[in-house]
Amino acid sequence: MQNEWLYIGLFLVIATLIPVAALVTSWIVSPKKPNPIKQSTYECGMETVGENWVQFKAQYYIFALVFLVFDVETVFLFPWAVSLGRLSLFAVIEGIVFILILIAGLIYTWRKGMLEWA
Amino acid sequence: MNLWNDPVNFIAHWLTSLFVGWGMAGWLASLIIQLIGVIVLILLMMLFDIFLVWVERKVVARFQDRLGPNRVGPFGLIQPFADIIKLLIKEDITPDGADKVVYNLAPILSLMSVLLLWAIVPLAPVIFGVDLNVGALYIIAAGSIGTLSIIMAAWSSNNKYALIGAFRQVAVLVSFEIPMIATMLIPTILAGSMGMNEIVQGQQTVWYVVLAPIAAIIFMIAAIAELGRSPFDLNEAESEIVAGFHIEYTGMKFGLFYAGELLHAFTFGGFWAILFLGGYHFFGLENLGPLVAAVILFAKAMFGYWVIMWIRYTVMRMRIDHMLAFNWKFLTPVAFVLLMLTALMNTLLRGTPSGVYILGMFLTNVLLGWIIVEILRGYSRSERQKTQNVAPAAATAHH
Amino acid sequence: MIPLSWFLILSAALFSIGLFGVLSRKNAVAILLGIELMLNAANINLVSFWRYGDVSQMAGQVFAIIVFAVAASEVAVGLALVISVYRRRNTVIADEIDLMKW
Amino acid sequence: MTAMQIFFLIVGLVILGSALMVVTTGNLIHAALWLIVTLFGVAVLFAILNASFLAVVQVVVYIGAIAILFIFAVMLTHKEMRDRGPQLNNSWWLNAIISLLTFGGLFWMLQSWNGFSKVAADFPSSYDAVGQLGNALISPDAFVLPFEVASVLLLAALVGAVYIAFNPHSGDSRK
Repeated sequence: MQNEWLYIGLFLVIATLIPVAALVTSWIVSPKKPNPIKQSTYECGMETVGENWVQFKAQYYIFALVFLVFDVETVFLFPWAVSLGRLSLFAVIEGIVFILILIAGLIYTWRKGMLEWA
Repeated sequence: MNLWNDPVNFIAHWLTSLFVGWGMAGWLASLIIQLIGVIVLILLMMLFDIFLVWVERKVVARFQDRLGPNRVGPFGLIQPFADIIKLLIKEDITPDGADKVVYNLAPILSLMSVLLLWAIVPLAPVIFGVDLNVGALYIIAAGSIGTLSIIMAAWSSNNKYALIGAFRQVAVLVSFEIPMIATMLIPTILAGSMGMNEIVQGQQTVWYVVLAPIAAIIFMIAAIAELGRSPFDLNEAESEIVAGFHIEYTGMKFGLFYAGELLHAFTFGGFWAILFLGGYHFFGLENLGPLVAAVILFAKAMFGYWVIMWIRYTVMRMRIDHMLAFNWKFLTPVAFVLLMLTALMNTLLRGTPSGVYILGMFLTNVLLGWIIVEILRGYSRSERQKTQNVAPAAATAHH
Repeated sequence: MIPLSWFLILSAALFSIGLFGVLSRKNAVAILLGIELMLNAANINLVSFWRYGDVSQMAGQVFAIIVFAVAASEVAVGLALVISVYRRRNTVIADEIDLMKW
Repeated sequence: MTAMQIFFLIVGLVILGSALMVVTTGNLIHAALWLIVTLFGVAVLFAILNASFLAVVQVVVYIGAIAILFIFAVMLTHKEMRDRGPQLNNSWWLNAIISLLTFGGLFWMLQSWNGFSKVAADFPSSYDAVGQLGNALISPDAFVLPFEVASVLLLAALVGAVYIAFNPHSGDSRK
């Protein structure tokens, strides 16, 4: 148990060090001649207008919101799925009720027109 | 135990006795051996990643009726190394107004999140990093770090296009994560475990693609969306927002994003093989030895990667509203209905002979597929009628 | 092995930091960030009690899972409220949202 | 002091340091990113406590969903993304004292409890915690009711949040 996470921890460290090593190598060998034009924001040659801040569509937020709820609920199904082989039919029905409640939320948002890209 | 039957443990044992022979403490020796294992695995994957650059360029060239790289080395095999040298010696430009720390952290996180996935891949019955009992969720967890790196890259580079690209990409990533998690639940149900090793071992007799073909298809679609590849490559729609979230990245930092993307595609091909195509099983051929099993898994992963490329270079880009509607109104409900059916049938058919079980699961999928096709046909018929009724009216209004 | 007290002290400290954030921040989104810290402190406690008590009693883990659900709901509704207020009053500073004060 | 304890102290320092950054930093996006560091640290703590399922769920739910939602919300409610200036209200020193008193009170209370410096028994190596959790969540004499109620709670949250934030009839003054 402990060893598994130790291994993942080692993996995390090495998987971070490899890209860092690549960046450091590049930083050592690459030329560095900064100038204002080069460092300006790249918008295909156009002059940048205004702040980089753009008011983005609230629709993106809706999808993130719906995702959050679905993500949490689907993740909760994993323990149920793991022990499903040992469970009675009653327990399986409980899980199905859980999924049906989840689908009710989807139908509500669908009916409300929140899934349209209006 | 010999080198052929169990290479990793054989070498590990040999190294342990060597290190302890030098007077090293037991726990330090095992730690160093694990570290060596990790470094070897990651370096192997990075080398393979370089090879993938060549594969991708060669295959896209063939799809587009070109030759692809063929100058540097035999069949252009040395080309990716030339690419890397080019990326290394390119000037690294950080735009004004960029948030330096976050800007530099994003490409590192991007590649790291992909490399992390290889910790749980079972290459063979005895060659695997770690048999984590929450493997399926671990894949999702690593993916969420990837999502984070995209937002970080876009926000820190202080560029409108980058931000728009990232919003699109993140909306797509999070949306398609739901059917992906739901279809990952199906092998979990069938194997009774989230661990990758047990899922592969559960496919000894029959691959899960037979028991759950629809889940395999949905997983593949969701994986392509997670990868941000065509037809779901809105994040980098060249004609609109140039390159999406990594527009400001140059040199090696861009290289890291690119390497991460390629390796990610291959890795998802690998997970497709593990979850649905039987992992290292291939009609008993894997019993010849662990190295053969690893080759089988790589071949299957390569097949998955090829399918991803095939779709990428054949299908055109979708519009974002179509894409999200496709996910929320089609893929997600289908995935959940399939999940409920699988759970129910798995319990009802428990205890029956394996032939009946396999046939029952397969027929359930066929039935569901048929119902889906009928619903889609009805929907498209009503849509067609709608447009036929509207079109003449619009035509008269023009006159 | 680590004694239970270490986990409890860490969680108490995290809870206090979260409390400070909730009380002192002006921005409503930042207040929600503080609440997340407090919920996490509670989760550390629940899981460490599970581990240091009887491992076969899953109550600690189940509680932690319910806390995840509560945190997700709280973030969803809380941020929706903040965005709703922002769209009408054009501010996210908690002190300026005072129409109900009088 | 064992290697485990040193590791715990490092993780604890990271958690508390990043939590302090969450509540004090001026840039809200940075605050959200620091929150992610804290959450990741807590996930590592869960892994130390042998709760692998919760460790992974912590990353999936908090980092993968909640933090993303926070960043989206910050971007939706900010006109300029890099605002400076005081982020704390005027009575922050009073609040700091309250927080310290809370910590002191909790510490005092815990210290007077006799199980305070308990040491855990070894984790049974073949213990299937995830399967046990599944059984506990679904068996009628354990937690099936909280499990289903959690689902209803999330449904209510979804309905409420969607209704509050984007009800077209609630008079969006800027439309």
